[in-house]
Amino acid sequence: QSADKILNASYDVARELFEDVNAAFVPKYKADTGKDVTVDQSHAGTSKQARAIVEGLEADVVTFNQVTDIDFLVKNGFVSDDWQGDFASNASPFYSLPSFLVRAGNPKNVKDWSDLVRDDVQVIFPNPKTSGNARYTYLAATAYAREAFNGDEAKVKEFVTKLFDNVPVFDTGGRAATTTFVEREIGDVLITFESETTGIRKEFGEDKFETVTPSVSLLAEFPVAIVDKVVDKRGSRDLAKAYLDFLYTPEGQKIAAENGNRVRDETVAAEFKATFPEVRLVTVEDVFGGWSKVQEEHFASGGLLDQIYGER
Amino acid sequence: MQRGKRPPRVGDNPAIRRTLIAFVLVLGALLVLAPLVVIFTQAFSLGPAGFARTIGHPDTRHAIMLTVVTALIAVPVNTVFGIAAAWAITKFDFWGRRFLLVVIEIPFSVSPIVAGVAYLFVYGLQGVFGPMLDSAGIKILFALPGIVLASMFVTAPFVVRELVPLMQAQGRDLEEAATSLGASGWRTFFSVTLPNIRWALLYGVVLCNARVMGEFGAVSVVSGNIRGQTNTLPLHVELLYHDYQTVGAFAAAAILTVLAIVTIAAKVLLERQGAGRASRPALAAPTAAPGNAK
Amino acid sequence: MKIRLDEVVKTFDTFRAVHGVSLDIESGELVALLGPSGSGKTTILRMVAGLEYADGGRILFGEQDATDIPVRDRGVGFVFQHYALFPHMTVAENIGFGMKVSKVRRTKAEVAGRVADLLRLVKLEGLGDRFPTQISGGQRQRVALARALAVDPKVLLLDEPFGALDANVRRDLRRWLREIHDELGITTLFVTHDQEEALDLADRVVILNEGKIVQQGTPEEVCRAPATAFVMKFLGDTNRLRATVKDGIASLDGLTLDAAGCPDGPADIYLRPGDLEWTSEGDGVAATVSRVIDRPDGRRLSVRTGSGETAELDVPPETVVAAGDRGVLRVVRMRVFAA
Amino acid sequence: MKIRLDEVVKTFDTFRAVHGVSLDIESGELVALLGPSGSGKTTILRMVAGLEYADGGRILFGEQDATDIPVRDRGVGFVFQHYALFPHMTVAENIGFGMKVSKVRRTKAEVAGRVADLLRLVKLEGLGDRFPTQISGGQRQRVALARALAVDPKVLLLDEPFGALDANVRRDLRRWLREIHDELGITTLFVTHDQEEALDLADRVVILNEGKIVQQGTPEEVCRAPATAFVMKFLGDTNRLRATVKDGIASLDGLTLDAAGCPDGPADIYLRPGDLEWTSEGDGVAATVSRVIDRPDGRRLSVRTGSGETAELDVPPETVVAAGDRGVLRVVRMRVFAA
Amino acid sequence: MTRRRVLPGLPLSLGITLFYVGLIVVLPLGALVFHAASLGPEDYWRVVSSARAVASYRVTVLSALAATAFNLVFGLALAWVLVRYQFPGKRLVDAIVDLPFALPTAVAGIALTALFAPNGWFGSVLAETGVKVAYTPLGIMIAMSFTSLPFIVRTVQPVLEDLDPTLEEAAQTLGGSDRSIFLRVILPLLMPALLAGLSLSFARSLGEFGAVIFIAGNQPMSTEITALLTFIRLEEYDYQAAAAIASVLLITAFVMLAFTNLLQARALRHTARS
Ligand SMILES: Nc1ncnc2c1ncn2[C@@H]1O[C@H](COP(=O)(O)OP(=O)(O)OP(=O)(O)O)[C@@H](O)[C@H]1O
Ligand SMILES: Nc1ncnc2c1ncn2[C@@H]1O[C@H](COP(=O)(O)OP(=O)(O)OP(=O)(O)O)[C@@H](O)[C@H]1O
Ligand SMILES: [Mg+2]
Ligand SMILES: [Mg+2]
Ligand SMILES: O=S(=O)([O-])[O-]
Repeated sequence: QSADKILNASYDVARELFEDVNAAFVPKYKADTGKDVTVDQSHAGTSKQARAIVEGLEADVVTFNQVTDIDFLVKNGFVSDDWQGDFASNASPFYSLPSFLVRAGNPKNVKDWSDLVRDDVQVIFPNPKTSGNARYTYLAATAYAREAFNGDEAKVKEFVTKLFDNVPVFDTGGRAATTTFVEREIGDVLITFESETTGIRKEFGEDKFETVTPSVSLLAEFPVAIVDKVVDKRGSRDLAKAYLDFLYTPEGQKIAAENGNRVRDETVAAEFKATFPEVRLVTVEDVFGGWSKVQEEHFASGGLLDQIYGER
Repeated sequence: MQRGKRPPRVGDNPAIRRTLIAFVLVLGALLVLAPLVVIFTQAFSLGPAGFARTIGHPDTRHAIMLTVVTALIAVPVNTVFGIAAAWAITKFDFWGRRFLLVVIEIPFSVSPIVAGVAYLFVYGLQGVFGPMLDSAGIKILFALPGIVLASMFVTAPFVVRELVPLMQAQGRDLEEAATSLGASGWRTFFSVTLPNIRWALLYGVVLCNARVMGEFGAVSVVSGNIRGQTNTLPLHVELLYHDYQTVGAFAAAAILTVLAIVTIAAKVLLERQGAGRASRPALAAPTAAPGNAK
Repeated sequence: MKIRLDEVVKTFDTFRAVHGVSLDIESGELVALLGPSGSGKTTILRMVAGLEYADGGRILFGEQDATDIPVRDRGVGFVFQHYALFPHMTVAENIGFGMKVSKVRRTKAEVAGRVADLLRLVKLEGLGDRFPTQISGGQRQRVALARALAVDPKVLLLDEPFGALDANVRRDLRRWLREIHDELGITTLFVTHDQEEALDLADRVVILNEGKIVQQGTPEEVCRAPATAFVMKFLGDTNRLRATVKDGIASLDGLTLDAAGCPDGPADIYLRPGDLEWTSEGDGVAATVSRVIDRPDGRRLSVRTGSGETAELDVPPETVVAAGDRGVLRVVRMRVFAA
Repeated sequence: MKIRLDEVVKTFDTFRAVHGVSLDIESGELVALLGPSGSGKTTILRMVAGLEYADGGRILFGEQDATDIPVRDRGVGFVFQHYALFPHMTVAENIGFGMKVSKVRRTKAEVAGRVADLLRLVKLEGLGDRFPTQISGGQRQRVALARALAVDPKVLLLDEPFGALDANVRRDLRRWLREIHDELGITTLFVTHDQEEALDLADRVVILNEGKIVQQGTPEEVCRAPATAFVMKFLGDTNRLRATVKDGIASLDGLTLDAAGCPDGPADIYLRPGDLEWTSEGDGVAATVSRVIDRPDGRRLSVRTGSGETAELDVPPETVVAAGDRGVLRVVRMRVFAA
Repeated sequence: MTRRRVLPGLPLSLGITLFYVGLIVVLPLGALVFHAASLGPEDYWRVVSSARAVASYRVTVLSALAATAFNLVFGLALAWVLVRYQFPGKRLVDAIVDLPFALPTAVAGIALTALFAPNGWFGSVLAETGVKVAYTPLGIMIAMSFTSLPFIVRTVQPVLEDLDPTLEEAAQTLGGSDRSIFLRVILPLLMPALLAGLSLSFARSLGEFGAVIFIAGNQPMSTEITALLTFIRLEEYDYQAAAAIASVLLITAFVMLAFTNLLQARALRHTARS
């Protein structure tokens, strides 16, 4: 007998998105199969989510904003290692990129990454160690610097260190950083997913903030996967698959786009073209040679990031 | 001639007195009262309707319920434990009594995060009992039991700490008297011991309850954050806070604050009944029998 | 109920508080345990009650070894030094407690009736609804006794029952306890460090020192024939004069006194202030008055003997005497103990 | 330092604890304030010390009105009933405290020297390093006194200094306090509710009742000529027999006694147990022995007179008498007070 | 001969106690220590002595010390004022002293942040004077002071209330000034209680998380507290390191408690009423 309830473990800031998705998915599934189902949501930092799953949180599907956290599930045998083949587009139905949010009128005249290391600019983004969001920020800045300094690693490090020096508050998650920027009015630039900048403008007033899209940014794929170990135990594979598949349907894609994500479906993408400015995107594969290498070189204990912290 | 007054005691000098009172009032207002005010100001910054919207939301309501259920389990269990521990520690001499008291007090000073992590190590799938429990189909973490356990850890010392000093001061005479009059152990406890510790016990329970309802760190680690299922009220505050619902977060915080105020009011009432510090010497026997010296 | 202690020993950690005490208490007897602080009185009483276990020896209740009887079944009424009244219960509830918890079921009316009887017995009619904090020390003491009596104890044990009270109240309660005992005839053991109280109240006095019994007997026996110098001193004011005994004759400052039974050698002569008389001349020890203290019932003289020893004696209030006067101490009675 | 209390009044809330007390204490005198509990003794002492303000009247230290002198400058040494030793200081530190905090600077060595002197004075050499909890009650009392003496007080005030001690210890300390007073000659006022203590120790005894002075005088004066029945009763055991006075003659159970100065009408005859003698026949009040209590220094008889009144009297230990015996009470001395 | 006990219930009550303490307190903490120990001594040392960890200890300990020192003054003054003086609103002050106990720490954290952020009520005023509170160690200190204030007040207050007034009077008659009486008599007598309060307050501050993270700024090497570092290590899936750092907190807290228990017993040996 198959389960009529699944749990979607997702990242911190995707609550509104998946609330909308669920609202559309549940009736559709009922129409298709005649079954009443429930989709529960759990939102937290994706590392915490992955850890919780390994410790026993029975999530049927994960919708993360980080490949590394799914890799952690793979490593612990919760997700099969070819999960990126299970769904189209590297199993990431939508994506985003680190983008800038500045205060109305862009008083500090921030245009690109190079402006962020100016002495008069304060930058807000969360701690890359605890926030997937910030990892992209870190990597995007590094990618930019590598291009700008033609791969001179010393200068790259100097650039990134300077960027970190300009951060007055390190929050543990993306939303906390947003609060610091918006409510506490600290900092001149908030770096976060483009999907977030859209949401913030919507939430706090289009007249208060502006989005600035840098010249180059990093492709942030939001991967999804079925947690094999859990669905096998609970007998919920079909439902889980149907749920994730739904994200690829035009309807699902449209919801994603409405929530500020860039989508794969071309028709839908075209429809939202005005919302998403052109930007040159580089990938982790291209610049850093893959997530596992990034993890090892940058984020592991004693890695480049720690060195940057240590030098502060 | 200063008639009718008492001669000045230490610190009765008016300048010192006024300075100290002012110092305490100003700092108290700035440090303790102001946060309270800020919570309510923010909670009602969108008017009562905004407040009501948060409170009315099913997730908030579920969080309130979960918090209440947790308290309903954790507080009575802790109460029983507190009474048993206080009884053992104060009515008998045994080896390691002091050490036991120190161990019981540990949760007071252990970071709740550490507590949460420690629970992962026991009941997590990677922990000591996790796999065993999992194969038996028992869910502890990311479900009510985990939340309750973590809450119990954090509040384990509350009742004991209220009872032990009082019962120590009361000595064993009353129980010995009851026993010599033919009362059984239970009877002695319920008819003689309990009535004399009831206010302190209640005070301990009230504080324990406040803390259970307000626990954040430890519960956050073991809860799983499933909305509408394993989100307690303090976690819900954080969640709303991170959902750009500052007003909602403060509204939920306001509920917790009201609970805190109710707790304090209860405490003040209890103290007037003679609980807590107010009662200690009053109930105590003048001196303990020789056998009771520690 | 007859109680027998047979070579009872009690050690706390390494400190031996009671050294092989043997004692028989006859049924209906009122016995006082008298001794200085720390002599083990409370410990013995608590062992009889079962609130403390003996390390050695036996305690018999009638023919039965009491070790096997738990406190609650021993049928002892224990009156604690500081009363240990239940502060949250009224006087009546305190008294009724033992009946309520007893294995013998009693109706509410029975309990109430008996409580009323006991309140009458201890002369506290009308105070049943008060709480212990609302009555005086002497009244609390009586409630404690009534509470102990309510369970029809076979043995009544009282630990310094009047210790915390005013002298006047003590005297009253003492009489009254004696009357209650005479009326009910319960075997009673009570502890005190007040000699007057023990002598006034008990059929038999057991004098303890350092965990051992040093003498036991009726008040008359212990007063008239103290077994040791300790007992003599412990029972009341004494003067000690040094003497030498030879062949049953003690010689003291030229005076000779009968000391039959005392071994030869140095000895101490013990005299109470009333055992001496002050005369201007005659047979006796020459002395000089060093101080006169007026007391309501007479005058007390501090004197210094020719050999430089000091003594005190009481003279009638009319006696005309002042510091510096010389005279003679006449020995009316005395006891000799080998030094 | 001469101290004068002039119509001193003290009211707590609405309760008047001291009613216009006037009292002169000469320089170097040792005066006892004696009275039952609640008679205002402590209150008077505290007012003299400056720990309480009088509501009315004046207190003079020498010629100066004491009201203007704060406690710390009054130069009084106060010995508290429960010693009030600083528990966190050693005996030596306790004694040295006053010198350390004084406005007069002293070197460490000076302080230490004086502390050693005082320890010798109070016979506590070698105990300087103990803490108050590590010494006995009597020793604590002596430390308290040494501490008070350390500041060279002009006046020494002691509130029931021996109240909490054993009878034997009290007696010793009493002598010793007298000696210290004689040696140092400090004006001393001490409070007690123990008659024996007051009479034994003081040059002059002030008897208080309900906040008023009822009599003051030397021990001999108050003992031999108690001003009121209250004083008579308060000073020691008394028997009261009812009589009728007519023309200065009291008649009592057929016996007539001199009652000069007593107004006609019903009167009470007060007798101490030593004021009566027991004879088998002769002139006196017929009585029956109801109880014989053996005491170390004699036997006490409870008797009932023909008219049903009870009395107690002391007889020598050799007296052969038993409950039920009939005999006659001979009145040796007595006092009559109008009823 | 086994010592028998007069009052009933030792096996049951001690059984419940040991079972509960074992299950709820000792087991998880034991698992944690075990986890940390599985690192081996070298790795353990490396983890707990890394520059970042050491920096976090420094921030945590210094802030906790500062908070405790602040509470020593403020808490003592509060206790003193509440016991010794009468003034309008005293009951209210007495009541709100317990607020930090009753208020969830996360709520306290949010509220304090809202107050002290540069655009908050106090923060904006302070900003003009150039003082920054939120996102600095000062902010951490304030959050710690807030949550641990009642410990000191509530341990000192009853002792001060019960302080025998005759001791003070004795010192007055001996010529002591207010100052010397306070320093030499009253303060030493409060010491055992004060010590207990200080150690509880300090231990609590060391472990405080909920109230601190909102206001701390969480900058590695400067405003990152040890509890947060534990949390971060966990986020990095580095369980053993998390356990190791947590064990440092745990051991510190335990040693603190045991030590003050000892000190207190020592102090009480002399000051206990006989
Ligand atoms: N539980 C105990 N642990 C250790 N020593 C004890 C204990 N109970 C009593 N003692 C010691 O045993 C001795 C006898 O004590 P006990 O209480 O019987 O004396 P007591 O005669 O009743 O004295 P008091 O007149 O002071 O009440 C004392 O030295 C006392 O210190
Ligand atoms: N601070 C106070 N407030 C109210 N009443 C007081 C206070 N101090 C003393 N009294 C009352 O004043 C009266 C005299 O008290 P005081 O302490 O002087 O008596 P005392 O003669 O020393 O008695 P005791 O022998 O019991 O010590 C008592 O009735 C007492 O209740
Ligand atoms: Mg005793
Ligand atoms: Mg008094
Ligand atoms: O400090 S808490 O983690 O309990 O908020």
